[in-house]
Amino acid sequence: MDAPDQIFVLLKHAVVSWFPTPVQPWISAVLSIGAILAVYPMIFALTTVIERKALGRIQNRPGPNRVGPAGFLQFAADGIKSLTKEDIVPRAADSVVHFLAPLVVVVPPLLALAVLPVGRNMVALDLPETGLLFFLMVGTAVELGVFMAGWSSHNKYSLLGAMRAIAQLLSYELPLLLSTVSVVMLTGSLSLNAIIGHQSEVHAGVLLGWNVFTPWGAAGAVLFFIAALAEANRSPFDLPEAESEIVAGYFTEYSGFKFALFFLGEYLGLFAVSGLGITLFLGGWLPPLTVLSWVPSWLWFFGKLAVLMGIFIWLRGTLPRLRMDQLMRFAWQFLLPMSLINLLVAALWQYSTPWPHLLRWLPAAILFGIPYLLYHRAFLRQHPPRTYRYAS
Amino acid sequence: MSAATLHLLLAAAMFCIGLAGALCRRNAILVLIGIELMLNAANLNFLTFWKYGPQPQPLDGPVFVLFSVAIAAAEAAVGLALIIAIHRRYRTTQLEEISRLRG
Amino acid sequence: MPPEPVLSLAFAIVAGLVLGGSVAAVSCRNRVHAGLFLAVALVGLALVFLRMGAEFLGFIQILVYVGAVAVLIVFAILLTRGSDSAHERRSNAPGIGIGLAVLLWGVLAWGILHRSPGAIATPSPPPSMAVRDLGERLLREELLPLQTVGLLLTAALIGAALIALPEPGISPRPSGSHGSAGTETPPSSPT
Amino acid sequence: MLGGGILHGLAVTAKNFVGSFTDPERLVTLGYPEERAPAKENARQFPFLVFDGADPQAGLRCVACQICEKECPPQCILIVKSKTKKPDHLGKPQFFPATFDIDLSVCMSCQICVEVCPFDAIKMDQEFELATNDRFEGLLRHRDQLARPNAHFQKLHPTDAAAIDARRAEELAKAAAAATAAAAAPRKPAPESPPAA
Amino acid sequence: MNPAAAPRTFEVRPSPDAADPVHDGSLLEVSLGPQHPSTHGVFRMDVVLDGETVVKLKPVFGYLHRNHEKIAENTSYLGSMPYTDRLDYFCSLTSNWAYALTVERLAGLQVPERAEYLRVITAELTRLQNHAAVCGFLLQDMGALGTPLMYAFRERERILDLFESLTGARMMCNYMRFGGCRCDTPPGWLEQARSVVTGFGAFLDEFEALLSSNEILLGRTQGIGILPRELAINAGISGPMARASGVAYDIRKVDRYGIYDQFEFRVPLGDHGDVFDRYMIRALEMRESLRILGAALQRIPAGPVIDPKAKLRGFRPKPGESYGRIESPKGELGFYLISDGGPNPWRYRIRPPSFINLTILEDLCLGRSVADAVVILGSVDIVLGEVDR
Repeated sequence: MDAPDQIFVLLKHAVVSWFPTPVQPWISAVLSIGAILAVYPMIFALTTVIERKALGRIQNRPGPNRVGPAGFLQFAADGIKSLTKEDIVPRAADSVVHFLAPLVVVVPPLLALAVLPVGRNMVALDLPETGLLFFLMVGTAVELGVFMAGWSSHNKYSLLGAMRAIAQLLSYELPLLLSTVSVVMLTGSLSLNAIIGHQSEVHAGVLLGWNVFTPWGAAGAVLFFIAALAEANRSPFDLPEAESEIVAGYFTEYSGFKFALFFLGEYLGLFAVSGLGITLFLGGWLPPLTVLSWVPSWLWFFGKLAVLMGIFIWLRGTLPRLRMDQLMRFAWQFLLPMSLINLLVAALWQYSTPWPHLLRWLPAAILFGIPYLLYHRAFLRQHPPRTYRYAS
Repeated sequence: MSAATLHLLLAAAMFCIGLAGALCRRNAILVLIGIELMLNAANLNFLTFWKYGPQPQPLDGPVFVLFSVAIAAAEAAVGLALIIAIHRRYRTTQLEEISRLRG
Repeated sequence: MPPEPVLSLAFAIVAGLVLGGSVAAVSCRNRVHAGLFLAVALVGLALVFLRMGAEFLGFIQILVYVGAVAVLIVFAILLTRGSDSAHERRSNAPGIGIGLAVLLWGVLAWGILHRSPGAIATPSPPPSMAVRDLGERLLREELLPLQTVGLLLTAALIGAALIALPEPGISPRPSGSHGSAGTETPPSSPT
Repeated sequence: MLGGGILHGLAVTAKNFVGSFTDPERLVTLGYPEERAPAKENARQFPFLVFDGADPQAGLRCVACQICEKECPPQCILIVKSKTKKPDHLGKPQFFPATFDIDLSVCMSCQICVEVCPFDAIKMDQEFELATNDRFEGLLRHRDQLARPNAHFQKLHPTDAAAIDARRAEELAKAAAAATAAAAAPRKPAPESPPAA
Repeated sequence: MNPAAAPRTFEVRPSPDAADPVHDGSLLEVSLGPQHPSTHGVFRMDVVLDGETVVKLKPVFGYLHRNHEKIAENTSYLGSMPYTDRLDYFCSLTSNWAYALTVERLAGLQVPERAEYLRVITAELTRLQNHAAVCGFLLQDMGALGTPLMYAFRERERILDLFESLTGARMMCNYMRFGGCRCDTPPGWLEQARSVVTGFGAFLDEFEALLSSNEILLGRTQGIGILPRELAINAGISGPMARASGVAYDIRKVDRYGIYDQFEFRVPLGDHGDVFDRYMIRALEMRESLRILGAALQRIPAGPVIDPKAKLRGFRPKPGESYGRIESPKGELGFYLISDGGPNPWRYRIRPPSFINLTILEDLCLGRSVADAVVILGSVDIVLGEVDR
């Protein structure tokens, strides 16, 4: 039963045991790194194709359908194109910083992906003390890369994009962090494995205890994913690269392979932060029901990742973009207070363990319902429904 | 030479570089950079003594560092806000040009 | 963990990163480069922390300093760009500052080299730093300081927002005055 | 409720996503080089010259009257009248274009040349895949390249072509009748055949 | 080394005017366009930004200037007709109509009834496809990644198919002639048009469900780019823009040109004059157009489509002048012609709605952010072919 679940773990052990003991840790590390470097860019390549096809279908057009079977090799064509394109560095650019920026954007998400448990016993870098912190720490480094790209290009659009990006990333980091804090509070550990382990207790015989099945977890997941969209510059928060306003934002002056690196870094960041969301709220590699535990754990993780990507693509195909001040107001006036309330709800949940189940949901419903109604009223006051008259 | 000595020397060097920066530079933000370096040197010292020193309290150093980091964050935020406000009024961040306190 | 050699290659690298970054940060004429070099120095320092077994603090260091402080600094440089020429004028007498700093370092180094062997003679077992213990310590023994820091951060947040708000004019800037519950804010929140 | 509008929008896009697989009314895109939209009879791209019979030279309907050259708004037609004459379909000697050039890079497909032509000699083609590497000569069409058989015209614009063919057949019949009448009265000079209107 | 090959260095020149905030660096001068994704063609906005706030905006146009009016004065009356297609290349049929109307007034030609119906039908179809595309473009500018635009274009394609089978071309229709229309409908065209019109209502419902209640759209468009009623009147704004500001001015009602007096339709008016109102007014106008189309397709009589007196060649109206105007989808499109009896107009002048609606762009954008400026520009609905002529 464990064979398909543990196939990659066993494979790695088999390969590592071929080598003499002193080099075994190194081989193990190389294998893990190699797996990350192979798997996630591959998912990235597939995601770009699927995203374009799905967006096409949302927009009633077929999407890429020329290269390879049903267009699925489009990523290869794009990759070759970006590799063979001329790499243009503007003469006025700060060439060293301009060169380093894409690297600073790509490397942190790869590091972050290393600490995500993608299956039972499948984590490249297990940090039992500080896993979550490592993840968040690595995520912040992207800001610097974005800034470097925007500043070094010596382009006004790039500069505007970089300023937007930094303001956005800094503001949304706070709700992102705060919504993870509730999970840490209730798990009592920063270790991602422990967080998943905490979600594995079985309720009602079949349902696993994913955090998202609790009030604070559900709200936290919503807040987390909103903030995650913003951190990953995804629509409707893609202001730093809003093509209708500032052309391509901070990577306006990048072409060829460096442009592809930005693209890659953005998607890897999206995978990483979605993977974190899966780990924190959606039970990581755990199945939702006990009867489904025969499905390999890593399939659950990547399946959840695929579902999240689908939702993100769907959102991207539907929503217009926010404006900068609305974006900031949303972070500070909605996400931040709500995530603080969520902390309170999480604490109440923790201390109301002996209460009957429905009663435990009550404070959460009140604590979220009242602000929601208030926001609703404020919105209606700002945007009352309009009627139109007709000329006589 | 022990590891502690090395770390202390490093911290001292960092502190002095920060000091030199804070003294020599005329741009407010660059002075702030020097101050940040000095604060970090202090943090390094705390950790060095925690790691290599005698340990009356096991977590004194890290706790100190944690508080210092928090305060440094607050200091940076307020300092930069001040610099931006000053810049908005005087259109400069050169320290010697900011010679009046009244706007 | 095996006992480490006193001057390992790794230490040399990270120390070089710290010192090189620091020197470049205070001496770079281009202000944005200075800010970026500050980030390099702080990353180096975080690596030093990691080598000392203070994983938690190393990550906090990067989270706060690189993720927030360095970014804020370069952001401030951007916002105040163009006020003076791209490159800052040199100080009239950099020698004084540099001399003072070198002198200070000499004194400190002399003190460290001559006093430390006695002071740090006892090679105690390397302390471990469990995050849980740190949390316990902060929330039990250091509760009052923690609350104070929370208050301080909240005050800094509001103060910074108020200071940076423009005088009544056309451009509305986002105000950050809504994060007012300081006690729940972890001290590491990058503001 | 707050957020309801966004959910509405999501529902619409989801419906379209599914609809683009199930409902051909929604997925209107054609896979262009392989699939093509059915040609519309009225569609026009660029002009061509109609000729009758098999020989593009002998059968060319154009009589080099130069009306189209004059009326063409962007002035993309160049006609040089021949020195000699050749018989038209009624047997009447007519000038013919020694040169008939249309610069397709200038032509704006307005069809005014077709409307003003009294001889039904110039019509609109429906070919549009004219991309070429040569910027000047490549899109400059000469008389022989422009000449297309009447069958081509009949294929493209069947209604139009049927009317024109009927009229021309009628003219021909009238001319033939006049010719037999003239043959019956050999003393008299042959009457002028009416100009093709 | 060859001096020409020496690398050029870029240096920051000392500012010509130290007091100028653009040069002291606190303001950012950005040239949006002429190659910018959302300036709707080769249009340029010289924008001075404080942070992201527009403090100065100068529209720069002329990149697509083709000397249309002067060319028309040297071309026969008929020869200008295809050029009017290229004015507002989204709505060639209404441009045709305006020009034909003016020449008909000049020459005193009568338009047969069937031709009038065909003109109304094609003009209203044009309005449908133009408004749908504009709403789509507006949302594209807002960053909706083309989804509404693609839906709008899906419907627009159906209308363009109708145009192609009627006039021979999808966009450059060149359909109207002085005294009527160039040709009659091909068999089955009217049924096809009826089915398209029927389907369009469903599309409108879907479009509004997708967007009209979307909170982000409301936040992005309400209260943005407010055009006060007085300014709209004083600046000569016309079309949906004026009506969104509450100016009851629709030339179909004011002039009753053609046979618009035989149709029942309403003129929607907005009260706020912001981007959202302009969007909604267009959506509501599409519904009114559907009503007109329904009636026109029902009642269209048989008969000739062109005045038998109209001459194609050798058209020389008697000396005089005339002004004809219609309600094009963008606003009041007017042609002014003076004839000296020759084959060419002696004076030929266009009143382009896009151009005049664009003049107040700075008033709408000042104090708003760049993102708003782009959206406001989208809501003005310009076509550079018409602005630059």
